[in-house]
Order: sequence, then structure tokens, then C-alpha cells
Amino acid sequence: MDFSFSEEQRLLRDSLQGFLRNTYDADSRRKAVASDAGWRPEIWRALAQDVGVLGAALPEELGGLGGGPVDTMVVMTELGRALVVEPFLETVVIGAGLLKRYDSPAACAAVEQIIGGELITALAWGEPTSRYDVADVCTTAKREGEGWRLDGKKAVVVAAPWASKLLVTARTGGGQREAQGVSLFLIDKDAAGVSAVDYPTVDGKRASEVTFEGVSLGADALLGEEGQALPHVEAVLDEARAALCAEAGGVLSELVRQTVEYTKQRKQFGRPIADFQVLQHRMVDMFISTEQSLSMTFMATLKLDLTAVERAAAVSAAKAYVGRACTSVGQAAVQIHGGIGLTEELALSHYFKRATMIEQALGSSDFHLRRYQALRAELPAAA
Amino acid sequence: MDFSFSEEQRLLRDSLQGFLRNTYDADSRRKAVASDAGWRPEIWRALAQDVGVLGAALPEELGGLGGGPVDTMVVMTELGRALVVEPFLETVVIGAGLLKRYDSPAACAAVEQIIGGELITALAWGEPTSRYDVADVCTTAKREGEGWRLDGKKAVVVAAPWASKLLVTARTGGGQREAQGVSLFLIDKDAAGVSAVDYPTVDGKRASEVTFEGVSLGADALLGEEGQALPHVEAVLDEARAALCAEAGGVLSELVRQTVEYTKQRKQFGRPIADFQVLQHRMVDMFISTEQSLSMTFMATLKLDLTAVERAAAVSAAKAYVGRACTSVGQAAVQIHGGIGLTEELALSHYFKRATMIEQALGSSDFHLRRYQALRAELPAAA
Amino acid sequence: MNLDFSPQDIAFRDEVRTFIEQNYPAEVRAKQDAGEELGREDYLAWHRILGTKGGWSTPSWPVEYGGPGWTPIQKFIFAEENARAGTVPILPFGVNMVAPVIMAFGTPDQKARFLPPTMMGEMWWCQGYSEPGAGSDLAGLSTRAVRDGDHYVVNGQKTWTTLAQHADWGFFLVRTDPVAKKQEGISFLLLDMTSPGVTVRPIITLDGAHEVNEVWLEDVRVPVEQRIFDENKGWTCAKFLLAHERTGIAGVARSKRAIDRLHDIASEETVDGLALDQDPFFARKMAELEIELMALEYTELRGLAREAEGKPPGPESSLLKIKGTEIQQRATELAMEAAGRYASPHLLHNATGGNEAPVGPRSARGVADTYFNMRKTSIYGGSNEIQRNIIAKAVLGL
Amino acid sequence: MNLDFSPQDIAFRDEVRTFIEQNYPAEVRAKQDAGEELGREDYLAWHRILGTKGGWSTPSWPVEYGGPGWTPIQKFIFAEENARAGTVPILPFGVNMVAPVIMAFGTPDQKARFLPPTMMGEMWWCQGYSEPGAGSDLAGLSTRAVRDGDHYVVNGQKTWTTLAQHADWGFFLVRTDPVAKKQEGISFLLLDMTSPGVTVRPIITLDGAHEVNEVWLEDVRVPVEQRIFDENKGWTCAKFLLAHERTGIAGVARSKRAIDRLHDIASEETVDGLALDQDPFFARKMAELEIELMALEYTELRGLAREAEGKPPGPESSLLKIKGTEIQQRATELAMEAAGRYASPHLLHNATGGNEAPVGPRSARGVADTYFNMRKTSIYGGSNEIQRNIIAKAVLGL
Repeated sequence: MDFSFSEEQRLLRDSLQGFLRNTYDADSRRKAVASDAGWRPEIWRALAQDVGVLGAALPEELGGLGGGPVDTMVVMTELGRALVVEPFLETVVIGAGLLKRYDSPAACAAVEQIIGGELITALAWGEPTSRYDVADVCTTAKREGEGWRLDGKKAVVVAAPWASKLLVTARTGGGQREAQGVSLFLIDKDAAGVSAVDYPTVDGKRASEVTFEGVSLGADALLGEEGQALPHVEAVLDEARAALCAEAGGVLSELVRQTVEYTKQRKQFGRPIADFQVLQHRMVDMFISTEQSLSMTFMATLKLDLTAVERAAAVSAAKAYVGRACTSVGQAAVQIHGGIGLTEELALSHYFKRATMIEQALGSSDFHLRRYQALRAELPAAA
Repeated sequence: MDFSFSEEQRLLRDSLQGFLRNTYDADSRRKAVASDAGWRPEIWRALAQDVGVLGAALPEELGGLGGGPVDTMVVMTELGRALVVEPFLETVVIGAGLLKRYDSPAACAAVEQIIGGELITALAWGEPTSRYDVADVCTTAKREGEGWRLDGKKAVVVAAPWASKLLVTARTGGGQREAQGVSLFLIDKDAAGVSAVDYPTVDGKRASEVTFEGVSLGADALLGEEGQALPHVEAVLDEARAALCAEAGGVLSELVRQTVEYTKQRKQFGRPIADFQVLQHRMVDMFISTEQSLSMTFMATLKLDLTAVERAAAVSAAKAYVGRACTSVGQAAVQIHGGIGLTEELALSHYFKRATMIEQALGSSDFHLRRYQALRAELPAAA
Repeated sequence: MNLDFSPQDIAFRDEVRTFIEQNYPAEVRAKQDAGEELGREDYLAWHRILGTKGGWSTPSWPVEYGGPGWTPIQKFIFAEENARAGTVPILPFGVNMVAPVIMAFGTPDQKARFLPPTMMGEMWWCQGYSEPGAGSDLAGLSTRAVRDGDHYVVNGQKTWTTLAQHADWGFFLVRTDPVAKKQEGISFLLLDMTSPGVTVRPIITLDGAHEVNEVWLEDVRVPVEQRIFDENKGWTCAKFLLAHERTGIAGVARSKRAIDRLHDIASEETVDGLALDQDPFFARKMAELEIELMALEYTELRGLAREAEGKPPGPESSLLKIKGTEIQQRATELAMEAAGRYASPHLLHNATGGNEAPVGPRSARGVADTYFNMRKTSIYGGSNEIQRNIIAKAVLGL
Repeated sequence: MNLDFSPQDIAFRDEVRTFIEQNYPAEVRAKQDAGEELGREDYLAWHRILGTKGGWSTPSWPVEYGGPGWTPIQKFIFAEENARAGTVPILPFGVNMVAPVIMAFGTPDQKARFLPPTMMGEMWWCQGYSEPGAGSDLAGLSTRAVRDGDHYVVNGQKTWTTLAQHADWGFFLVRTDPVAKKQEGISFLLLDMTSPGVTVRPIITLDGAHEVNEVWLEDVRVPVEQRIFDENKGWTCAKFLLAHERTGIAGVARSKRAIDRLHDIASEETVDGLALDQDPFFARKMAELEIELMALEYTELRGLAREAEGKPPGPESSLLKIKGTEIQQRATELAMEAAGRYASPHLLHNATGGNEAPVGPRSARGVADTYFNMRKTSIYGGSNEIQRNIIAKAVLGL
């Protein structure tokens, strides 16, 4: 049993921290988020080429550094700490995480491009009525000649406005909410019949409603075997959830740190508000939730390579726990700050908004508690 | 709309308060609870004859004062405040409350005896596996000649050790958990075939496991129509739940009062612990829960005479709310007291225990939330 | 003891309901339905209609000042019916905050000058209380007013001034004696917001809205006759006002409406193929919130009944504030949970000028912004921590 | 970073498990299964068996004093296996509380006199810290010790003294300098509980148990050589001890067992014809508790890993205390909820002499008393409020 970071992981963390300290202050972020593009491609290029984090957890044979989930955890924590909006989760953890499972030339090339910072992808899995159920797919892909014809609608596809390729789940068989019959396609976003309505999200990202109307796809657009995509998508979404928990760790740590700092400076009734015992205890509870969230993130990250049931139970337990911590710590941070905590101007309010949206991203706490409840009976008994 | 007590109700409250102040100090109660009998029959007689509260809410034609649910609320609140163990709830609210609905000579005579303090009854409705479902009745009554033959087992029948007559629900038709087919019988506790294991309860009352083995009952033991008892039992249990909420009001008020008093006297770190803001806010939350519980009790009490659905929804909402308040206020009271709050010697610990048991008496908060959820769709829309 | 409204109260309720149905401005309703931001005139239209209807814009005012002379129960019914119909609220700053102070402490001239236009919606008020250095600790304010003949010259900065961008007049706490102890040396001034030296700067809140402002005062000249009550006695007015500020803070009817909206969202969302409002877990959360609101409603009614008996309102107003805001916030939290992924799009017409095409179900729109916005309720108007301090001291004697 | 136990650790775990299976006293197990109250000899039997097994009774002791020389992970595994098997715990007062103080501050003679019998279960210790007037404010104690030749004469009263009725020896904080400042002027004395003038009076707790006591000291003569460390420097020992007291306070393995028991009760109870552990609401509550415990377990493991790297344990011990006790208490609360009406009978063999025939399902027996009893855990050993004060100060720098 070992909870320490390797030397490489420590270096990775330090160089990323240094880079973000220099480039990612609150003001630059605010401007980027308010810009037409909504992000900074130059940051992305630098992350790929100068800092070299995009390939940290990807295979060496595709140009990565061959790290694993712990490396992803290290990166995501720092991205959370700096409130980075660029699509590391969407493109690297999910996109490349899926693509690396397939050995088609297109998939391998895409991973290499992602590592190089040349390709942004987004996974279109959710639909207007699917809520968080990844098997609830109404989008269809029907055989058409050698290839496929894609029809359907995907909802709140985060990072899609920045992406040139989409990974899309579509039903090639089976009924709505059936695990079997879901296939995965890699398509160009500018293909005929693909249309998107882009918009900002409340936490400073960008997303799209994507519609497919008779989109013609070649045979090679299908990744892996027909109808067998779900186990892969589930596994990668679990990796993404663990990564989200790590991001939350950075966000929560900042919420605690900024709140503690603020209370030491802010005076009311002639003394720093840090002196008030009620606020002290509330900050202690914020600290405890954050520490416990970090522990759950370690646990989930280190269990990603176990069996599907163990992995999913661990990840859902962690995401449920961390999601609730995001809500309670965020609310406490704002309340302790008072009015100033509600202003666009203070960085804290943006951490609060991101924490709030992490709670529901890739499944709310309620969803993951359900999933954990359903899985726990199948878990092997403890030794 | 009017939330004030009538002159009669105020007098009732004052005289009961005065009586209990003189007779029901913590020490006398402790001795009574520890005695073989577990209660004080002389207190009961005085309540009947000197204070005259047993008939307060019972019909004048049976010797009562003709009051209603508000009078019961007034009495129960004071009994809660003094932590009275004598069976007002079990015998007067439930026993006489049920019996007054039937016009058989035996039922009328029993109500008169109850008002006079000469008869203790207990309602045996729960069974070892019924949890809080009043329709979950396995005890059977089968026709035998003119009368009935009763077989079965009733669980945790509170006040049964003190009772000479039992009201018993038994199935004369229908299947387990069916609403139809449950009948109500009034039987002598010393009838052949009735056996009881008596024991104290953790909150200072007495209860029994009661077994019926081939108990022969006359035709007149049946109250009302065969198989139609449930609506009456449900209605009376709802009255009893509202009364329990009122008792909780007295218990909660005392928990708050005693805790506030204690913190003003107890010194730590050179000052009264009442000075610590964290304890202050926790006491404020105790106070708020108590006030809100009183409001819910008013609401439920005043809705007892509406339709069955409205009555049951109001009562379950109140019982769920008050039950949770009992848990949270009780826990806070003990925590704020520290070690002394856990001693048998301090009255507070007995209030805590009673509060704890009220939470689950006649259905836990969880049970009542379920019931409320099931009923709310049937409620008439607000005007 | 009983729960029934009297026949007179029921007749009154019907009258109010009918009046709202027949007189509420259709163009305002249309904007509300479309989720558009409301402007100054939208707020004032309904106020003016109510003002011309025998003082219905000022339910809490005594008859002598033009109030309608309602009983506490009637006021409750009126508020309830307005919340039920979702009318634009009458802003409290004039009618419920400064007006009672003017009635209690103002001169006959001040009453004649300020009360009638406040009732009629001709004078929009804002509140100059909080300062950057003095939030919950109100008396720590440092805005200075120096006497210069028959004027005060005021310098300082106020903050969290709600809708000051629309205001005609403001009431301000200023320090007129800098050496006196904290609560002494404060005066209560009425200030024409068009006076030279007044600058209103928007504060954009985390939901992107422009609802609050900073107000900068630079050598603003205020005639002495716009001071209410004695010089250096403004804290008396402030305390009086704070006692009134929490009126209606429980927001029971508003929360009922929020819960109805929650049921709407939940009936449109599905989980495991079941409507979310049929899902036991989510239904449990809604039921718990409904029950919390029920408790609050009856606590408020108990208070009203005491008031109707002529007893003064107790410090339970702090209780109403605490539980009322907790419930309001919880309702927005559940709405966001119910909306699921469609809580995420940021589409409202907002201060930075965006006005995106709507996505997702109608009922889910703006739920996150509402959630963010409502975090203010436990901070403003005396934070919930301050309210707990008040109960600890005033009720529990701690 | 990885979660796997090393092969050596797994071998160690198997060795411990086998040893417990083969050596745990059958008569103690039988009493535990029957829910009977345990006596002095029941507590000591297992202690003595472990003591003879190469210091297994004293996992935390250094090898030089006879400890087994385990790694932090091995200590964790040992505790885990004992909790898993439900063995009677080694009482902490001797092994984990006074012994480290003696090791750190005692003379060679004191070490030789007290440590071996403590390891072997031949010396039962109790703790004389709290006083009626000094609970959380430990340094406010007033028990006096006056020097008389080579003895101290001790007068005063201690309280909350756990299992003092069985104790051979006690360690007491006494005031030796009445005029010095609070924390100064305190000394740390070891006291033979059979000394004349020592009176132990039971405190019956709300669950009817006799677990704690008052200890009255009247002119008790204590030889000076039973003082640990310098006169008036006892607070140094006290602080040192308090830092050790929280070891193992998380109680992860114990809580796992409690949750297992909860599943047992829930599988026997039915609600709406369904086993309670299949009921979505109750299963959700159990799942939430399990997840809380998971978080605590990994927080403890992270701390152990830091310790294994030679880093000192941080103030996260306060975190472990707070969450550990909250989880333990919640488990007893859910057990009571699961037991339903059968939580109500009061049937345990108790201090007032009752020993009733059992009623209700075996698994539900005593759940309310356990719930009542466990309320102590958030009060004793530094209340959870005190722990939060510690984190606020030591970790957050507030």
C-alpha cells in the first residue's frame, strides 16, 4: 500500500502548476471565457507541447508518456485548482481514453493528434431525455451501403463547439435503454447533415446541442464491433468521473483556502471574522469534506483497473461523495464570504459555479448513489 | 383562523400543570418507574378525579367534558413536559377514542370506567413482523358457535401490563396486509388462553408480548361490524399520533429549556459555556425545530376532523417532522450537556430517551414520510 | 382554535383574485412568461394599478396614510394571492422600509412630500445601508456627512444597493459625528439620486445579473430638511427599519409557487423510464421540502394570529427569515437537480448582452442562475448567522 | 501509488486471523454471543493471551519495551482482524495511554515496575483526568496534592472514570501548586486504587450501564516515587497523553462490523412485504453510511502511509475522531430504526439487577441501549467541538 506520488508525477505536477500560475490568473480566464471562442487555443498548444501534459497518461506507442490514472489525477487536480476551461477532460481523458482502445488507423491517428494538441474531440453520449443513463440512446445508425446513416439528437455536448471530430454513441440494435446494440462512431463535425447550436455553460465552458440528419458515414467510422460499445464507454466514463473527482479536489482546496484567507482579513464588529467560532467550525467542516473527498478520489483512481463491478462501485461511491462535498463546501464558501462571494468579480464565485456543476456532471450524486446501491450486492466480499 | 386556547383549555392546562408540579418531580418518577408496578395508580386516580383530565376530550353523555382534539393536545403537552409514564395516550386517547365510536353497552361502559380512572386498556395492533403497518394482521378470529376463537401474537403492547382489558385487531377475512377483513375485539386480559410477557421499555413505560391461544370470545366481544375495523383504528391512531406530537412538544420544550439553563451555569475555560457561539447557534436550531414542531402539531390537531386523506396526510407530515425534531433536538441537548447529560441521575437523559422513542412510536419518520408521499397525490388542490 | 378563514376573509380572497385576473398588465405577464428581464416600467405598472385601488400597494400602511386598513389575515391573503398569481412584487424599499420610518419619525412636511408618491409608484426608492467595510456590522459605516449651512455634504461609498439604477430616491445612513461611539453619531438622510456627485456603478453577480450596485457619493449636497429625525439619532431609525424589514420574509406563497414549478420540471424529466416526480427518491426530497414549508406556514400563521390579537410580533421574525430562505434555496437546488444536464446551458438574457436561442425544456431554463442568485437570501437583510445571534440573545437569553 | 497489501502483509494478516481463531477464549465468546455483561476476568483473559504472544497486547510499544515491532500497516491489519473477529478490546488506559507517558517521562525504576505487568494484563489502569468542574477544560482541575515528606496527600474528586471498579492502578492529574497559572502547577501521579481514602462510586448512565465512576480521594497518601516527571510539570505528560489518546479513534473496522450487524437486522425486518435491506430508502441510508466509512478508511490509510514514510501524524487525528464517532453513532441510530418497535424493550442485564426473558429478534436486542451509550463517543476524549477547535487552530490557522 502506497499513497505517494512518483518522482515523475511530482515533476508533472510542479511544471503544470508553474505554467498555470503564469498564464491562468482569474482575469485572463474571465476574458477568455467572455471571448467569442470561449477558450485559449494557445494555452492548449502550450499544454501539449511545452508542458507536455496531454500525453501524460496515454500509451508511449502513440506518443504519450505511458502514465496511468494517477497521472491523470495529478493533472486534473491542478486544472481544477486553476479553474481551467480547456477540454482536457473531454478530449484527453474521454476522447483519447476511448480512441486508444481501438486499433484502427483512424483511432490511432486521432490519439496522436490529440497528444500533439492538434485535435479536439467531444463525446456525444447524452440525449435530451436520457438523463445520465449512457444506455438510453435513441440516436440511430442504420446500415446504408457499405457505411451508415446517422440520425438523432445529442444534448449538452460539452466542448463540441471547439471540436473538429465527435465521438457519437448510436443505436445499431436493441431497444431504448438496452445495453446491447449501442455502437460508437468517430465522425467529422463538418460532415453534411451535422448541425450544432452552440452556447456557453454556466461554469464557463461551451457546449452544443448536436443534430444528425441523414449523416452518411463510411464503414470505417465505426469503432470496434457493432453494438458492443457500451462496456468501453462505461469504462471511460468511469475514468472521467474519477478525473472529475480529482478536478473537484483542486476546486475544493481552493474554496477552502480562499475562504480561510478571506476570513482572516475581513473585519466585522472590530475583529477578523475568522474569530467567530461558528465560522471556524463551518470552515473545519469544509476542510473535512475536502480531505475526505481527496481520499475517495485516491480510492476510486486506484480501483479503476479492477473488475467492471468493483471499478463502477468505487467510482460511483466517490462521485456521489465528492459531488455532495462540492455542493456543501461551495455553499459554505459563499455564505462565509457574504455578498462579495456572489460577485462575478471575485474568483471565488467561479469556483463555486464549477463546484456546483461538477456535482451533476457525468451523473449527479443521486444517480451515483443509485448505481452504487445496485452494484454493492455484486461486490466480492472483503478478504 | 384562530390559534388561541379557550378559557376552559387554559384552566385545564393550568390545573394539570399545578398538579404535576406538586406530584411529578424527577425523583418520584424515577422511583415509580423502578418499582414493581412501574407506575403510580394514585396519580391516575387523581388525574381522573381531582384534576379531571381523563374525560376532557370525551363525550359528555359518557361522563366526559365534551372537548376535542385541542383539549387532548393541551393535556398531552403537559404530560410530555412532566414526562408522565401513566397511560393517558394508550387508555384515554386510543382506548376510549376507539370505544366511543361504538354504541354497544360494553363499549359505553368501558369509556365511562376509563373516564372514572377505573379501567386501563391497551390496544394490541402491532405484531412481530408487522412493523408499523396496521393492516398487517396475522392474528385470526374465527367463528366458533355464537362467538369467536382468537389466535395469534401481538408485539410490544404498551401499557398492557397495567391493563385489565385489551382492544385487539384480528383478521376475520382477507389476506395479510389487506385493509378489508380486520375486526376489533374488546377482551378481558385474564381470559383463558391469553398470556403475556411483561417488560419495561427503555423510556420508562411497560409493555407486553401478548399471545392468544384458542381464546374463546362471546359474540359481544366484537366491536362494530365484522371486517370493518380498519378505518376506525386508522382514525384513532392518527388522533394518537397528533397527541404524541403534542407530548413531544412538551418534551422538546423541556430539552431546550434545560439545555439553555445548564449552559448559563456550567463554566468551562473561565466562562459560562452559553458564551460559545457554536453552542448558541446549536441551541437556536433546537429552538427553531421545537417551534416548528409546535406549529405542525397545531396543524395536524386542527385537521383531524377533515377527510381521511387530508387527516392522514396532515398527521403523517407532522409526525415525520416532529419525529426528526425529537432526534435532532435530543442529540443536541445531550451533546451540549456533555457527560452529565448521559447520566441516569439527570432528568435530561430521561427526556432524551422519551424523545428518542417518540420518533419511532406509532410509525417512524420514515414510515410517515412514505405515507405522506403516497397520500399527497390524492389531496384536494389548495383553494 | 380553528384553521378556517371567516366568510369575510373568503370573500376578500375572491375579490383580490378577481382583481388580479382582470387588472394585471398583459405585457408584463408576457415578458415574465418569456423569461425576459423586467425594466423599471414593468415593475412600476402593477404598483400604480394597486396604488389607485384604495391603497392596495401599501397593505401595511395605517388608514391615516392611505393604507387599506386590512387585518393581518387579510394582508396574508393578499400576499398569498399575489404570489399565487406570480405578479411582480411591490419593491419593499419604499413601501415597507422607508415609509414606516417616515411615518414614525418624519415631520408633517416630510410625510406629505414622500408618502403619497411612494404609495402611487411615482418614487422608486433604494437603500444606502451596507458599505464595503460594514456588511453584517452595519453600525461600522464610515460614509461622512458634514453640515454646511442648511445642507449636508456627503462623501462615501455604499454597496449592495438593489436596483439603484432605477431609483429616484434613496435613504442613506451616514456618519454625522465621527468621534461618537459606533451607534451614536449616525443620521438618516433621504437623497435625490439625481443629485450631482451620485454615481451608480453596477455589480454583476455570479448569475450574470445586474441587480445590485455600488453607489459613490462625492460632495453630494443634501438639504437638512431631508434628514429624518434628529441629527445623530439615525440608528434609532435604522433599528426601527430593520425590525420592519423582515416582514414577509418567510415567503411562504412564493415558495409554494417554486415547489409547483419543481413538480413541473420533475414531471417532464424521466429517470429509468419513470417520470422524476414518480421517482421515490426525488419525490421524497420534494415531500420533505413541502413539509418544511408547511411547518413554516403554520409558524407564520401562529404569529399572525398573535398579531391579530394585538400582541407585538416577537423575534420569531428571525426564525421566519432563516427557515424561509433555507426553503427558498432548497427549492432552487432541487430544481437544478431535476433539470439534470439542462441546468448547465447559460442562456438568459444577461448583463453581458447575450441572448441565446433557447435549448432544453422550457421548465429547466435558468434554473442554475436562479440557484446562484438565491444564495443571496441567506446573506442579505441580516445574514442567517446574524439572525441566529438575534434569537440566541433575544429569545434564549444567551 | 497503489492499494495492494504486500505479500508479507497478507501473510501477517493470515497469521493474526488464525491465531485469533485458535486462541480466543471460548467462554468469553459465549458470553458475548449471549449479550451478557463482561466482568474483569473476561476483559483480561484475551489481554493475557496476547501478552504472552510476543507483545501482541501492545502493538504500539517499541521493541525495547517488549512491543512486537510492527509497521503501521501491520498495526492496522492487527486492529482490523480483531475488530473483524469481534474480540474484546484491549482497554487503552494502560497500554495506549499511561504506558507511553511512562516510557517518555518515567524513571528506569518506574518503567521496570509498571510496564511489564501492564503488557501482561496484570495491572488494570484507570484514568483520573476529568473533574465535575473541569470537563473539556481539563486544566481547570482542582484536586489537590500536598507534599508531606516522601508522600503526597491527595484530596479531591474525579469523574467519568471508566471501569474504575475493576482498576488496580490509576493515573491522576492533581494540582501541586495552587497559585501557579492554570496549566502550571499540575503533577501526574500513579495511584494504587486500593490505597486508603480511595472511594469508587458508580455513575449509572442512561442506558442503565455501570461503565463510569466517580472517584473520591480523601487524604490518600501517594509515595513521591509514583510521580511521573517533575513536580508541577504534569501538564506536559497530559498533553503528550492526549496526543496518543486519539490513536485508533477512527474505529473503521469496528464500524464495518456495526454495518454488517445493521445488514443482519435489516435482512430480518420487513417493510411492505419486502426485506428492509431491499427497501430503497433504507438501503440508501446504509449505502450513504458505508460510503462515509469508505472515505474515513482511506483518510486513515493515507495517514498510515505518511506515518510509514516516517512523517509525524498530523492533526488529522481530530478529523478521524470527529468522523469516526459520527459514523459509529449513525450506525447505532440506523440499527435502532431498523429494529422498529423491538428497539423499545429494555431487557439487558443491567445495573439495577433486571435480567428479563428476551423478546423480539435476536439481532434487535439492545439496539436502543447501544444508541444511548454511543452518544458518549462525541463527548469523551475531547468533545467533537473541541476537536473542531483544534483543527481550526492547528490546521487552518484560524
